[in-house]
Amino acid sequence: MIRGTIKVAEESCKGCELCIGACPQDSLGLSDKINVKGYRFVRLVQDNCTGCVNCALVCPEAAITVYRQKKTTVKREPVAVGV
Amino acid sequence: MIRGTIKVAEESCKGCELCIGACPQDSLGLSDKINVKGYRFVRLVQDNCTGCVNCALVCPEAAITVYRQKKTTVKREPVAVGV
Amino acid sequence: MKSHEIIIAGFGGQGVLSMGQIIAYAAMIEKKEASWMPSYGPEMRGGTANCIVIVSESKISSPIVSRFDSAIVLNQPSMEKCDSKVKPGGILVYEKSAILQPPKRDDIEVLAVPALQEAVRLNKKQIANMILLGAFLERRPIVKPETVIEALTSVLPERHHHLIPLNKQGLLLGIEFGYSKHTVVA
Amino acid sequence: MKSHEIIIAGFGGQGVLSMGQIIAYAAMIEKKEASWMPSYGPEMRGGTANCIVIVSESKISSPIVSRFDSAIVLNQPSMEKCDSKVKPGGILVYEKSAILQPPKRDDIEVLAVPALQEAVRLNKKQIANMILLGAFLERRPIVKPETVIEALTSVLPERHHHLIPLNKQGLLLGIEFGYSKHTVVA
Amino acid sequence: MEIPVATNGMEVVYRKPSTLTETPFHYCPGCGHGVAHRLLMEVVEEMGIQEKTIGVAPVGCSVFAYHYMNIDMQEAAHGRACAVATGIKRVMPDRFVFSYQGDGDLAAIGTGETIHTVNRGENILVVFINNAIYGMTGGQMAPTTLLGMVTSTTPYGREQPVMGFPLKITDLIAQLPGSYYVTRQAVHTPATVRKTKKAFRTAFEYQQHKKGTCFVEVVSNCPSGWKMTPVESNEWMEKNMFPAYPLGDLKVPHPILSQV
Amino acid sequence: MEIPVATNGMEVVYRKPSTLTETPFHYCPGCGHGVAHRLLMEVVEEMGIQEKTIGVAPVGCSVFAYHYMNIDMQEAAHGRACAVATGIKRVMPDRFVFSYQGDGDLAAIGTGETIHTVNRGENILVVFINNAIYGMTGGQMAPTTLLGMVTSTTPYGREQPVMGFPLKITDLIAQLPGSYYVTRQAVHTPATVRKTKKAFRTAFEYQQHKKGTCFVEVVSNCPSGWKMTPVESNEWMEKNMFPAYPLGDLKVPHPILSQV
Amino acid sequence: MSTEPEKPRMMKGNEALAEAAIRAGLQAYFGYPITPQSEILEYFTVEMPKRGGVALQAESELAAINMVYGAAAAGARAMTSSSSPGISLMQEGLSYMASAQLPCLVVNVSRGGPGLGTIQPAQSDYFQATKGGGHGDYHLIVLAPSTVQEMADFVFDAFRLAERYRNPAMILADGALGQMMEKVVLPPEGSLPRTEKPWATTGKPPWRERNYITSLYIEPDEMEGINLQLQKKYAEMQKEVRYQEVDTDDAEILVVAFGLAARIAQNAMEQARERGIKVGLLRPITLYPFPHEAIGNLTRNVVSVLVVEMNAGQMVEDVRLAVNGRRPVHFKGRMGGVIPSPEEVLEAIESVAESYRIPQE
Amino acid sequence: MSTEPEKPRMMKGNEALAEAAIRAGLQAYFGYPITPQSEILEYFTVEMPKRGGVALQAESELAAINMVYGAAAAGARAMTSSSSPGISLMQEGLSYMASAQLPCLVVNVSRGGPGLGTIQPAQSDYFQATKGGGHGDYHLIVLAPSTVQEMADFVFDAFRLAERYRNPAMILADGALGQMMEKVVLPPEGSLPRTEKPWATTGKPPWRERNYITSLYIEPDEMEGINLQLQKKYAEMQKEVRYQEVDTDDAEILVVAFGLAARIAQNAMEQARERGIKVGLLRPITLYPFPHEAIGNLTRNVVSVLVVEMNAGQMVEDVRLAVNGRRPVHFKGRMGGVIPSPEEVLEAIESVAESYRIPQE
Ligand SMILES: Cc1ncc(C[n+]2csc(CCOP(=O)(O)OP(=O)(O)O)c2C)c(N)n1
Ligand SMILES: Cc1ncc(C[n+]2csc(CCOP(=O)(O)OP(=O)(O)O)c2C)c(N)n1
Ligand code: SF4
Ligand code: SF4
Ligand code: SF4
Ligand code: SF4
Ligand code: SF4
Ligand code: SF4
Ligand SMILES: [Mg+2]
Ligand SMILES: [Mg+2]
Repeated sequence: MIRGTIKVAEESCKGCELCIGACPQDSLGLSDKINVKGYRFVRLVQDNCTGCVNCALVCPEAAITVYRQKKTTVKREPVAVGV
Repeated sequence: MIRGTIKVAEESCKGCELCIGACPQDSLGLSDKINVKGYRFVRLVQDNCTGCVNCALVCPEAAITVYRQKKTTVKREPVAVGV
Repeated sequence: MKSHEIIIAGFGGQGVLSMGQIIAYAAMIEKKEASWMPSYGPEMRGGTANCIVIVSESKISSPIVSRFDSAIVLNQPSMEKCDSKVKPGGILVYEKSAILQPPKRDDIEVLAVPALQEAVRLNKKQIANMILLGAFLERRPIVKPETVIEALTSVLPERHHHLIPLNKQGLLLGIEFGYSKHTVVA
Repeated sequence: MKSHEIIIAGFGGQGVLSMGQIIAYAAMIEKKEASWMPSYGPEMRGGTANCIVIVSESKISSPIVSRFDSAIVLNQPSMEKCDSKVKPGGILVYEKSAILQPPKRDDIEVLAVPALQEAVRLNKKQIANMILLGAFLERRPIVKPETVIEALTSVLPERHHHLIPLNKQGLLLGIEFGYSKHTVVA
Repeated sequence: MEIPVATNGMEVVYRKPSTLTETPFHYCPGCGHGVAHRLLMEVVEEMGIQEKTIGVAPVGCSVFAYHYMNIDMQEAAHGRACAVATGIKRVMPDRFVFSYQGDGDLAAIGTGETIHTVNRGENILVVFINNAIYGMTGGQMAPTTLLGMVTSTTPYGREQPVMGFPLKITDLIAQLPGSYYVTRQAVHTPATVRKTKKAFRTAFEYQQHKKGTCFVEVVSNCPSGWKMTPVESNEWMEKNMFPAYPLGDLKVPHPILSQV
Repeated sequence: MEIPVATNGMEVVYRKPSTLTETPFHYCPGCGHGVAHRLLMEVVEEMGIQEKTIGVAPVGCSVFAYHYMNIDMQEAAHGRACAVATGIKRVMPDRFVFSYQGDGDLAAIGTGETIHTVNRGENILVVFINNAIYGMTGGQMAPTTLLGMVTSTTPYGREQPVMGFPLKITDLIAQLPGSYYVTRQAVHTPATVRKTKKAFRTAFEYQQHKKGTCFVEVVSNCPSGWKMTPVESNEWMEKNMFPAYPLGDLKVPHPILSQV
Repeated sequence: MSTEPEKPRMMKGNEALAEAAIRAGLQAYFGYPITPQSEILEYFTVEMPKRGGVALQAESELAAINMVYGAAAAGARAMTSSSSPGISLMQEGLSYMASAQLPCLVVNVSRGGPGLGTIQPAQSDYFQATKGGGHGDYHLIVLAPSTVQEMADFVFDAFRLAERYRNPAMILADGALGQMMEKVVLPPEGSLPRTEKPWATTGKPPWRERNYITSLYIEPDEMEGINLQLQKKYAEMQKEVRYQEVDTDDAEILVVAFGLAARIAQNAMEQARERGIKVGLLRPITLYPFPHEAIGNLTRNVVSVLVVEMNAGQMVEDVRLAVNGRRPVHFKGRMGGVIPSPEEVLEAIESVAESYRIPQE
Repeated sequence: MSTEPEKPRMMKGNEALAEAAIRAGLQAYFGYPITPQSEILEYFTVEMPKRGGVALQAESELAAINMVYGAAAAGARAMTSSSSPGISLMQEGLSYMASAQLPCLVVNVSRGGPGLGTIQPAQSDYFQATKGGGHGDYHLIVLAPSTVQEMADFVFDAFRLAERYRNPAMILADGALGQMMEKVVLPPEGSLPRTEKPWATTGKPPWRERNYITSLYIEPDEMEGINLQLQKKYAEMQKEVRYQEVDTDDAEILVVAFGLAARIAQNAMEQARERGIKVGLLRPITLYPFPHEAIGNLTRNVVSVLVVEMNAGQMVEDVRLAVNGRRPVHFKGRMGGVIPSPEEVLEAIESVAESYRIPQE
């Protein structure tokens, strides 16, 4: 399994939960904390993210940055991946 | 041959000649006289009109009244004829 | 002449508007002030057309006036409109063949010009309006005939310049006619 | 009381607008003048909502004012906006659980109400705003609690009338809370 | 030669309908507007609905339609005839309401109103006179002007990259669920005249039965704008307009539905 | 549970594009506008055309698009984005010009401008966000509102006899000779997001090669206007919007032509 | 229709206006959403189907005003509403309706401009409303409410005047008046009788000539005739002028303000009187016809005039024309959706008072 | 571009204006046909393709003004033209452009209204042009030519002012000026330098922040800021005021008229002087900014003022505001496309003279 992770810009997240549904790994969940805008933001709830970018693709706030384990063989442009 | 005739409202006619082209009998032609609007108006030039209404149908000025020999058998509304 | 106000009226296609333009151009060439104002009424083409030309020694105020020193009339409907608008002492020049009822005013000069007939005689229908213009200018020398010829070069598009001699002929014919009739004051 | 100006602010969905309406209605029932002015700013739903309520003995001039006698605040962003707009000597009532940084002003009365906590305790989340309202009205008796209950009948659509007893309960709870804290002046 | 006209023993088989006023048309010689006016009014006369018909005139050469049609009429602002007709129909749903519009009016400035009126299925008749030019203002390009066609605003012929394609608005109209009957006709020959009249009648009958919007395009001429004689203009129209705007029905109800 | 985020040894495979500003979107939680904005700007970033792109924002929820998109932009009057884009493109034909419009903006008040811009084949990209409602003004009926759908101006559900049919404007657009590439997409799942981004890219590439108008409809949600949670709104959209507005290409150039 | 007297209700200005319109016998409403007045359209879409009238969301403001044209010309009591940018789009239509002499009601719940501006309340459409934002010499009848009660009441007045003079009428309100709730007693349904409209296009019966509605008179003489007719009508309308005076008897400073601004000014005035400054208020209720005479008369007794508006100074021109140089006319305005506070108006009053050194008792 | 001095030509006002615009470096024209100005559009469709500019017949006036918005905001010298009803349709767009501070030229070759009206010349769009027919507090720069020469010249002035102040400018002519031919010496091509437009949306290079053009400022305070900026600009613009005085030195009656009406008034004035009535003429050339001060100053020396307009009395309000009650202001107007004759203006002058018993020498 490829290893990945994500970072959520907590102050941008509006807790819409669309990323949660889009994650094939069920890695995401809402935090119990709320941000200044009053939203419960999203965070990883399992350590099984594969870096598939699905969550980031559907995020309306562009709040998610996705990281993935470097493959040593193939080189790719950071942003164009998977889209 | 059915006998018919037409009357042209000379002051309405604008000499567009469309009726002339539409007459299957070549019954129509432009007068040498001009009306007050400055147009040479149309008149019968042959006595062979059949009352087919073609000329009236295409006249943009509604300037032509068409008459036709009465048929004794069929009765019809004056205006609806042939249209 | 301080200011001379002319209306020219007839059917579209009779050259009414260009007659007016020629006078205005000629006036400009002679360093006079001139304005030309076409009617832009509701009538579609095929209806009547007219223009008002004012030639003046000084700046022209309104380009639209309602009473005229001169009228050149090319059809019956226009006659009915223009007739009464000529100032007493003014002139009304008209195309003879087009007018059924000549004006009955006795306080203006009336000149019937058989321009179309003359033009047809010469087999040059299109110069009828120049004949009218010539006759008019002979009676009211607002601009010089030479300048009119010069003006033609500006008014006519390049591709029609070969017609200038013809137009000149028409103009001269009209001048002659106007001269010969100069006693006929109605 | 000549005129009392209140701002109520929070997130949409917290019942901010209807709290204001209830006060206005109650004032009307008590034959006072009242105006209610919602904010209709650019923010989409999900953003903040607020309304200004003015209750007065005489005709109300501007329904929008920028300084308030009282503020009822239901979230942090609103706290930042409202805090400074309360007139000295005024009161600021707020939902305790929603506020991270309570106001630091010492020239106004500040009352933190754990309304949500109380409501959750009773398993009736929706009465939190009535608790706040009760607490506020206990400190500033602009309208009578009885009239508030009466007003509810007008504000709530028919199909929600069965909720009136519940709301009443919330209101009384709030009054109690307000009374018990009446010495706590920040 | 003067042919004597004797009408004794004869009956009138065609006359100007009583639903046209005595006012002579101001249209140029040979212009199709006159024929379209007459046919519409013949249908109103024949259906006996003069009392129940309200027309809307556009801004365009037919702006004075109310001087000719002997029915109650309203003159709409340029492009808004469909909106005006909607206003009328909504408050008088039992009246026969039609708008009569040129291509500039209906398909340029009025595009929005036209499309939305039809899309609502407003129960009116829209008569659309397509002469591929702005007649009234002196021959400028219309939305329906053909590619290559010279007008006073396409002096080098209409070119797509500058002035776009001819807009086949009737084709769009036929796509809309609100249109019930959409047809394209002409008025330059006895045969086309008969068909157009039939189309008007059909449209009014559908209106009576509240079927939705009926849309009758009349491909027509503009001898003045095209700078041709009337006879030439009709020939040019057949040769150039009809291939681009082929005559015929674009949308007709299923035979069962059309049992009005 | 707090999951530690360690990124050592990892590379960024998705991040907010640099062509978006730092300003957070004002959109409601879950609103598709944000995704559409991001995709458009990703394409601009990837094609390296930030310097040559000029956008036109509408009046609608996306009225503030210029606060988010880090490119030169103009805010158009309600419905006029296509006309504004035409004005820009005509004087700067080598720039990439797009308009971004909601259904009210593009298909109600702007119908005329939309149709004529496309019919001229104006060499721009039109992005059309169809959420079947007026988001910005608080949930009124849009031209694309479905029959039976409750909005604040169709409180009993949209009924055709009163408020007309849903307007499938993209279908009309595809009919026009000026449109080159017309497609209908969505932005609610990873797969649809990928396709929409592809569509934007394709459109910009066609624009580069002066192919005419490209038109990308994005069927989207409006959780607030529809009064649903974001997740519900997407479900509702799939169930109700997609049958009426099926996703897919409506017009694609012949493979040979599309060799851009 | 109950015979009980109406009970007071708390209503939004927009809704009170819409309900009043239905009670005033409105037959057709056509409109397009725009903040801050979409509630009017929304109210009608809820109520009209139940109460037998037409409520149609048009595809644009242009379509809406022209639908009103059609309906009004067919004899119906018809209206539309919008806010500033939408009203700008209606200018051609309004000019047509004024020319064709069609009665109707247009409501402008205006907001701060120019351009897309802001959605907050403003009075910067005064010129557009009163001078004629469209082309040609025409006027709308313009009423300016200042309370929710007047939002309701003026619908009746507007229709009454519109039909009496065959002229479009406008209610010029602002966003605050539209959005706020206040006590209102609604006028009873059916209390506005229908007007005979023999000119309406309802279908030509055999016994009358056809009716046609037009604004086209191609001959200038004819068109001037129409204009003379309009001007005569406008002259007659002057008798409909309405305004409210508060404490003008002994006033030394006259404040002139309309709509919401007048309420704020009145508050300021009361405060000023407490400080011994003798201030009176004149609130024009009809902005067209404008109370020129009343202001002219009043200014004979005052030292100075202060105009307060939520704009850059528009009505102040009409006040100056009324005062005609007899007294200095000062102006206090806020723009772009900012509502002046009573305090700043008070300040303006005080500075006017000071400059003329009115002794403060 | 020849270096020979231009020869005078006879040209229609509409064509002179269009040719002048090309010489003024016009980059894009968008318009829709309407009498009496379609020649402008037609001229551009002939010439622009040859001379490297854009000429597009839009689908409507609404589209046209918004195309101008787009082109102007992208930094191009852009214009549109129309006549009264078409200009009414542009009011929203003009308000937007004024708010977004976009320079452009809008030409109104106006005709008699209201409504569809007549196609004959009129001046009844004065209010619309000068007060702002659209919503919000804004002004156009308005120039009123009175000769074909000025139809050409003012295009240069209009663009110069528009770009200097980042504000839309209008040339308010009338049908007669558009249709008539007169002598004109055209200004040389290329004589109007391009203005730097760092605010234009031309594509964001890395070295500057993005440019965006908007008129939306949702916070009232911000929107008021924009308004204050606009008002400041309008105040500055006052120095651009232009007018023509004829024989005002010894005038006892001051006639004020603009455009075509001023020519007629001048003729009347000359006749009046022949009869010994001392009349002077002030012709406002900029209608906005309006020559308030000049008129104010002049009226100190005259007995009375007469305003002549081809409308029901619009500019007369501005004259009254300028005169501010110091002298009586009379009005003579014709409406609906009727052009007053010099004789009737003379009559009006005489009756004014009589009522003040100015001794006729
Ligand atoms: C708002 C507005 N714009 C433009 C015009 C000028 N105008 C009058 S008729 C017309 C177009 C006429 O063309 P069309 O609709 O095709 O009718 P046709 O004359 O060809 O029958 C135009 C542009 C106008 N009267 N009003
Ligand atoms: C001329 C004009 N009319 C109306 C409005 C009000 N208005 C603002 S946005 C909008 C519609 C928004 O709907 P849509 O275009 O579908 O965009 P969405 O908000 O759904 O993204 C309306 C009617 C306006 N600003 N200007
Ligand atoms: S990158 Fe993929 S696996 Fe990781 S959180 Fe996002 S959707 Fe889940
Ligand atoms: S999709 Fe984005 S905004 Fe929505 S919950 Fe996930 S991170 Fe937050
Ligand atoms: S009725 Fe027929 S035959 Fe007689 S003139 Fe007319 S077209 Fe010819
Ligand atoms: S068709 Fe009519 S108008 Fe034309 S020539 Fe014949 S009779 Fe005259
Ligand atoms: S201009 Fe054309 S459309 Fe108009 S009346 Fe003449 S021929 Fe007919
Ligand atoms: S109102 Fe609807 S369209 Fe607008 S931001 Fe909210 S969810 Fe999106
Ligand atoms: Mg046409
Ligand atoms: Mg939408």
